[in-house]
Amino acid sequence: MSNDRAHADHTHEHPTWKQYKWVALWLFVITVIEVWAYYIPSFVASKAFVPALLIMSAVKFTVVVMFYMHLKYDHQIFRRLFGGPLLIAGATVVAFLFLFGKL
Amino acid sequence: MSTAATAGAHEAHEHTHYTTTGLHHRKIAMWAFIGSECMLFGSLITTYLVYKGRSVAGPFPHEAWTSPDGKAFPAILDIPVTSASTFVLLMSSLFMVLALAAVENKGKPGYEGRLGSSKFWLAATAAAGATFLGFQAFEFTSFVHHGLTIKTNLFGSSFFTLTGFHGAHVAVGVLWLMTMLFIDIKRGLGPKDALNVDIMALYWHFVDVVWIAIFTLVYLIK
Amino acid sequence: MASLAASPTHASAASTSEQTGLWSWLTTVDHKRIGMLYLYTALFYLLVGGLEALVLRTQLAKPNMGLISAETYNQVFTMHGTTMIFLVVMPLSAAFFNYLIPLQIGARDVAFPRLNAFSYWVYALGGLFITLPIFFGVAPNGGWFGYAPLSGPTYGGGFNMDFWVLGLQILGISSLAAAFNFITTIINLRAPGMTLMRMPMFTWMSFVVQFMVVLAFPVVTAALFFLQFDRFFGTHFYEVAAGGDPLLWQHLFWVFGHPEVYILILPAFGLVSEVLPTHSRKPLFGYNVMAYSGIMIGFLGFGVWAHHMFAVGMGPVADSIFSVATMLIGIPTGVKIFNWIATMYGGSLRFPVSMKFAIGLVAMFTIGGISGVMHASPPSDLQQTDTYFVVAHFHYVLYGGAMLGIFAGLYHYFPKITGRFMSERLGEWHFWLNFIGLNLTFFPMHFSGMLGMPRRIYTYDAGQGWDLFNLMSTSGTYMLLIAGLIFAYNFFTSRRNGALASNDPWGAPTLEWSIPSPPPEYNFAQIPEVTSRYPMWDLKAPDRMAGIKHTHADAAVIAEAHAVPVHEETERRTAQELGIPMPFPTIKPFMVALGIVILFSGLIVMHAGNFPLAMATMLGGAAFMVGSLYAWLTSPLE
Amino acid sequence: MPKLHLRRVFPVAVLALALVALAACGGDYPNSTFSKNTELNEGAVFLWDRMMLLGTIVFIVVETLLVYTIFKFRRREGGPAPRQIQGNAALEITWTAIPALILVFITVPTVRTIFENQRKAPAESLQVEVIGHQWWWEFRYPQYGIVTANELYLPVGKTVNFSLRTKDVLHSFWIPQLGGKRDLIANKVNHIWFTPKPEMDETALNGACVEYCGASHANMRFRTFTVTPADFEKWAAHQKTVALGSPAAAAAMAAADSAAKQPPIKTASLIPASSPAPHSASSSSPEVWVFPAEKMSDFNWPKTPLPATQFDESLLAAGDAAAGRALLTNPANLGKAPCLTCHVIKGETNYASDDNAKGPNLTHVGSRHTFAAGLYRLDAKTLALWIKNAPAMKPGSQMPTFGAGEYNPAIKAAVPAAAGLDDKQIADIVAYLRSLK
Ligand code: HEA
Ligand code: HEA
Ligand code: HEC
Ligand code: CUA
Ligand SMILES: [Cu+2]
Repeated sequence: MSNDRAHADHTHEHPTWKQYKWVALWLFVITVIEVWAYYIPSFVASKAFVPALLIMSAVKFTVVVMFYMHLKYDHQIFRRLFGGPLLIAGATVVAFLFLFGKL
Repeated sequence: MSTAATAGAHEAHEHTHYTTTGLHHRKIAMWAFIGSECMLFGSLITTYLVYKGRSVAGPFPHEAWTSPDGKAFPAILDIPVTSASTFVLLMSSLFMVLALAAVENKGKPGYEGRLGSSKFWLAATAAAGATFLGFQAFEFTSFVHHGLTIKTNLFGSSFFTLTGFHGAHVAVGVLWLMTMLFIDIKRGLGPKDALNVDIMALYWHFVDVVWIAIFTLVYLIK
Repeated sequence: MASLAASPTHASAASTSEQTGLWSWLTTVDHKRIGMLYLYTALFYLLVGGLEALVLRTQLAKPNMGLISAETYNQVFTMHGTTMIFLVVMPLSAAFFNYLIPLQIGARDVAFPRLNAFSYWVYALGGLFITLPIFFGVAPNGGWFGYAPLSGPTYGGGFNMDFWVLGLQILGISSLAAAFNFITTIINLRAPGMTLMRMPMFTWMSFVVQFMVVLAFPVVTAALFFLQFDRFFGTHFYEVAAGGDPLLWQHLFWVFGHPEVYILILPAFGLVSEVLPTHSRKPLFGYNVMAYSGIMIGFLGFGVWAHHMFAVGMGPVADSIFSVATMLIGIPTGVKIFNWIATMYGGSLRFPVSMKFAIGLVAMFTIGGISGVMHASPPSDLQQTDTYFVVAHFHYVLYGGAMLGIFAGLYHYFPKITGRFMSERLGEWHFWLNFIGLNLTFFPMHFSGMLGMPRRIYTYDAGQGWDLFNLMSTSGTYMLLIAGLIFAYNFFTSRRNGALASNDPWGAPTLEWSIPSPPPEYNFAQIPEVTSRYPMWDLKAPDRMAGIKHTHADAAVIAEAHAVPVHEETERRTAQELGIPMPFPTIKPFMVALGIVILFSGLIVMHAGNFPLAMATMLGGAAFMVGSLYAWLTSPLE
Repeated sequence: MPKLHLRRVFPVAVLALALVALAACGGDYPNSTFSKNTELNEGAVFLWDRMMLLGTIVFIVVETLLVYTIFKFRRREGGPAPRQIQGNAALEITWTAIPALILVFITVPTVRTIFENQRKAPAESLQVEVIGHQWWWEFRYPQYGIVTANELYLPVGKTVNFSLRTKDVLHSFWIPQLGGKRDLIANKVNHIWFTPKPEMDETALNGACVEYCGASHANMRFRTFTVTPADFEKWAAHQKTVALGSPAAAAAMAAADSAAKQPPIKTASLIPASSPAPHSASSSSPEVWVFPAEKMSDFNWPKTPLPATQFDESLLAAGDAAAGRALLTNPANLGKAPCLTCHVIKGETNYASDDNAKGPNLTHVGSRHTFAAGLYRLDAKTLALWIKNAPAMKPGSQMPTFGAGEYNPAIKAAVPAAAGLDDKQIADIVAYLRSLK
């Protein structure tokens, strides 16, 4: 992160209208699949249910952060300011679930 | 804590001052704030998950329950309704980016008319946020009618606290949006305001992202 | 950009900003004055916390003493811990953050000057909120980590813990607001040429600390909200009868609590890293590793919290993981210790009081660190936890570490802050009495602990083999009090009568020494251009810096600076004359802070059973806060 | 003022520390954690010794380097400027690697010991339930049907498996001489086990609560008696019967066979009493066996100062146990002496059961050496003062004030003279309680 003035934030490219709409469509479709999955008892009972849901929501999460919050296009400082805490928060949640016998 | 984030407004006219990165102070502060919020919601969600299935008495989120004195309580969570409100909140994020694009590109070709109007999209975002809050109010009251309050059991305590905190964040966001809309109506927002709208948008999307996690972890996973 | 040498210098010790009086302090947004406010307030609380310690120690001087009642003792030890951590060491660090960070990075102020004032006022008012109840006998009494369910409504009725829960929430707002501010400041207001790897080590450690605050405080905020809801709104988070799990509180608290201890120590590490090179006339040994080890300590600090809970029965797997993770922290910390020694090694050492305190930290912290590693081994810790051995450990790191480091910083920066030196002679006394006193107080606690004395007991029986050690500890405390009083005398008299100090009295390497002492309100007449980690040595001791690589651009700047003759300006110019825009003083941050505290006070009224008055207080406080905030946000900064 | 020199002060400081260390080795330390009285503590002491050794080495290395540097490189006027060294990768790697290596020597035995200590206790262990109360200890022996308080008997050479829980806030159970502590946590049952070594027979130890639990946390102590297995059986055989030896209890003794018929005390036992009690309850009164007082050391005897409460001591000698018993057991006196609403005395008509009693089980209170969680010596006068005004003797105590006209500091009110017990009545109660051997 030496002299970071070079990439000041007006130089970055923005996501476009078209991307915005595609993203919205993706979010919609994944949400529909999630809810749909909830109503398939055999799937809910299967081992794949929880990981599948977690993966789907992680994808939604990432998509919103990357495109709507334009982290993909923004200064790397922002990625660190967000990614670091997110990592620690995630690790802490997992640790708690382990400590309280939920994993 | 949102005061900390908003207090930055008008704090410095950065453009007249030297900055190391060329970035705006407030945007840096907002991302730091969002990082911090990850830990807050992480703690709230964790608490909900840790207490899941630990309530000594019903009602419960996903199973029906009959109290010792014979009263029957249905499973509390109403997935169809929440799916609808989740959808509304997701779409509000789309409106938000469109509002930001409209502000940034004010007057540029392709941004004429309603679909290029920041007022329209700001209003739409605020309305979607308000609708979400409406759903939540409906949800909360119906839970109370079904015998679940914040005092009923661990599920009630942790559920209402988690979703209530999220709702409070949405409410702050709606107020923020309405203030911005008010300014837009009064004097019109243009590219020079893009930063302010951008920061608000970051907040708004973050609140949406938190809901994505809550919806899956609290509502869908049994 | 001008070189350093051209910035106006000034020899008089007259106060920079001419405005004085209460109003100017209430409305100031100058980071230096806010730093002073933090400093004075925190020193006041140091006296309070110290007197509390004195009461504790006097009660424990002999077995079965009857100086104070059990209930009073419990309130005093809770307040001692809470005060020292939240009202003394954190704010003393904040005083340095405020005063030094902008000066060290070559900035005119912090990123958000008014937010900075807000942080201070929330701290000041929150401190009163949590401290005043002791005069009414209703001070918090649940220990500084407020374990549930003793802190909950069922077993901790009364107002005592209400003040604690709410007070910590208030103080958390202060710390968080300050952290966002300093993160932004350090990222965005570094002078040209100051890359992250050229930042002074104090700024580096502060940077790490701000991230730790940002990550740790939300967790305790959540934990405190749960407790607050239990106490005021009848939820069941920690209520045993409803199935609540007391361990949830413990885990959440320590996820905050452990990083918190590094929040307390890292600024002191930073200060020492400024003092040692200056008085050794050598650069900091292994700068990069010092920075990385700070980051490492901060990062690892988030993965070890459960070492405070080895006695709760987490199971062998969790015990092992947390044990090993904890010990790992010894490695980066050890690196720091050795690098400090290596900094001095081969140097040309001078021993003003600040240097003595800095060396004191290296020597004493090591003791506390080693006992920390002993705690980290669960089978052994089960014999230590909740005994005086722990008390010994954390006072060695807190008093022997954080406080000694802060004293080092105070002596070192006093000339910069006031334009005058503190008396070295009194300082010597302060140091030696402290050094002996702290060992006399805390070393015997290792023994009383390992010989079976539990902590948090207001009395103990005769014949348990602890009498001698307790007597030693108590007498040491009186020595510390005398040392403290000498310090206070020295501090106040030197401000007015101390020998005059030049801009750079110690021959230090960093930017803050390039400007007058005390600095003008705008700090730097011109934003300096930074040419290396040691910009001042580049100019003043070029031979010393010969072996250090400079880029061509940096070398050119230095050469240019040497070409310009250094001129001392006799007349101090005002910001206006120089055309530097300064932020307006404003009362609004104070008002917002006041609104927040009123808002929280409403809950106390609610507990008192007066619901209408409670609602009125809370709504009034909220309205006052929102109104002031709105006024703040709509008024221009400068 | 004298100029203090490091040169002069440092040796003094070292000397002082050495003196403290010496003092620690010389004295009499009844609660030392360094004993090897159980396998549990042997593990802890092994780790301690190793860490102490390595820690001392680290300490000496650091402080020696520091002191050497300070003296060697003091500034000499006109001396050469120091060499400007930015760092040294090899050195820095060394002092990263060596501590890491040292830590390996600590972590490996640590983890091994953790897993060793937390194995399941052997099935044939003696089971003891420890229940924490604000601010006293309840001990149950489910295999024997014994419920007692504040004095713990353990047979040597036999593994004891404690299961720990609490009735209210958190506490922590600790006998320093026997090993590390374990917290008592609401909504959780904790375990710890160890085996007192055979040479520990006839030893009396002090224990304490080490988790802050409110007003009288400091006063939540207890005594542990490690005795031979034979003595333990004697003690247990006696404890599980109703109290003996008192003339007043004679009536109760008559019901001794009915005691056999009586279902065993209903205790919500955590551990199924799988192995039958070694001695089944018999109506033939076993002899009274308690830990001999003369075997207790000075430090076992509480020295808590007595309160200012007045008591007419001449009444004590004349205390009438039968009258005392009547006061407690006759429902007509429930208003004045509601003792059995909070305490259980086996064999009497109790208003409380072991599971909801607020106070300690008093069945064999007369056979204890100390009471009120090890705070006082159990003698007639102290007991009388206690009944008269317990909160004055133990801050926050949940046992109310009973003495007529006495001021109860807990509720900041005096007991109305008519509603309280007078000294004579208290003396009678004391006589009865003391007869409950
Ligand atoms: C400034 C604050 C501070 C600091 C820096 C530390 C540093 C450390 N602490 Fe401490 N700690 C506290 C403040 C602090 N602590 C407080 C306040 C409590 C009690 C809270 C309460 O209960 O009220 C506590 C309690 C505490 C416990 C819980 C004890 C118990 O309650 O049972 C433990 C257990 O592992 C622990 C461990 C450590 C360790 C391993 C370090 C390490 O970071 C230390 C690392 C340093 C060194 C090791 C020395 C230098 C290194 C070398 C010279 C290299 C060579 C060394 C080796 C190879 C060993 N601490
Ligand atoms: C930074 C933190 C810090 C500091 C500096 C101290 C300092 C001291 N502490 Fe502290 N202590 C804690 C943090 C700290 N403590 C914590 C967290 C606990 C645990 C609480 C709990 O269990 O909940 C604790 C508990 C604790 C106990 C255990 C209580 C118990 O368990 O029952 C004891 C007992 O001896 C004690 C003693 C002391 C003493 C003698 C000092 C001395 O070093 C104090 C010396 C200072 C002075 C005597 C004041 C000197 C005056 C000045 C310097 C004046 C300057 C003023 C101006 C210029 C205006 N402390
Ligand atoms: C409201 C409940 C309550 C009532 C009524 C009560 N006690 Fe207690 N008693 C307690 C509690 C609780 C303790 C434990 C106090 C402590 O050690 O902190 C106790 C302790 C004792 C002890 C000490 C036991 C031991 O081994 O430590 C004796 C003896 C005693 N009570 C006798 C009496 C007598 C006699 C009466 C009736 C006059 C009585 N109690 C009525 C609650 C009660
Ligand atoms: Cu029980 Cu402390
Ligand atoms: Cu810790």
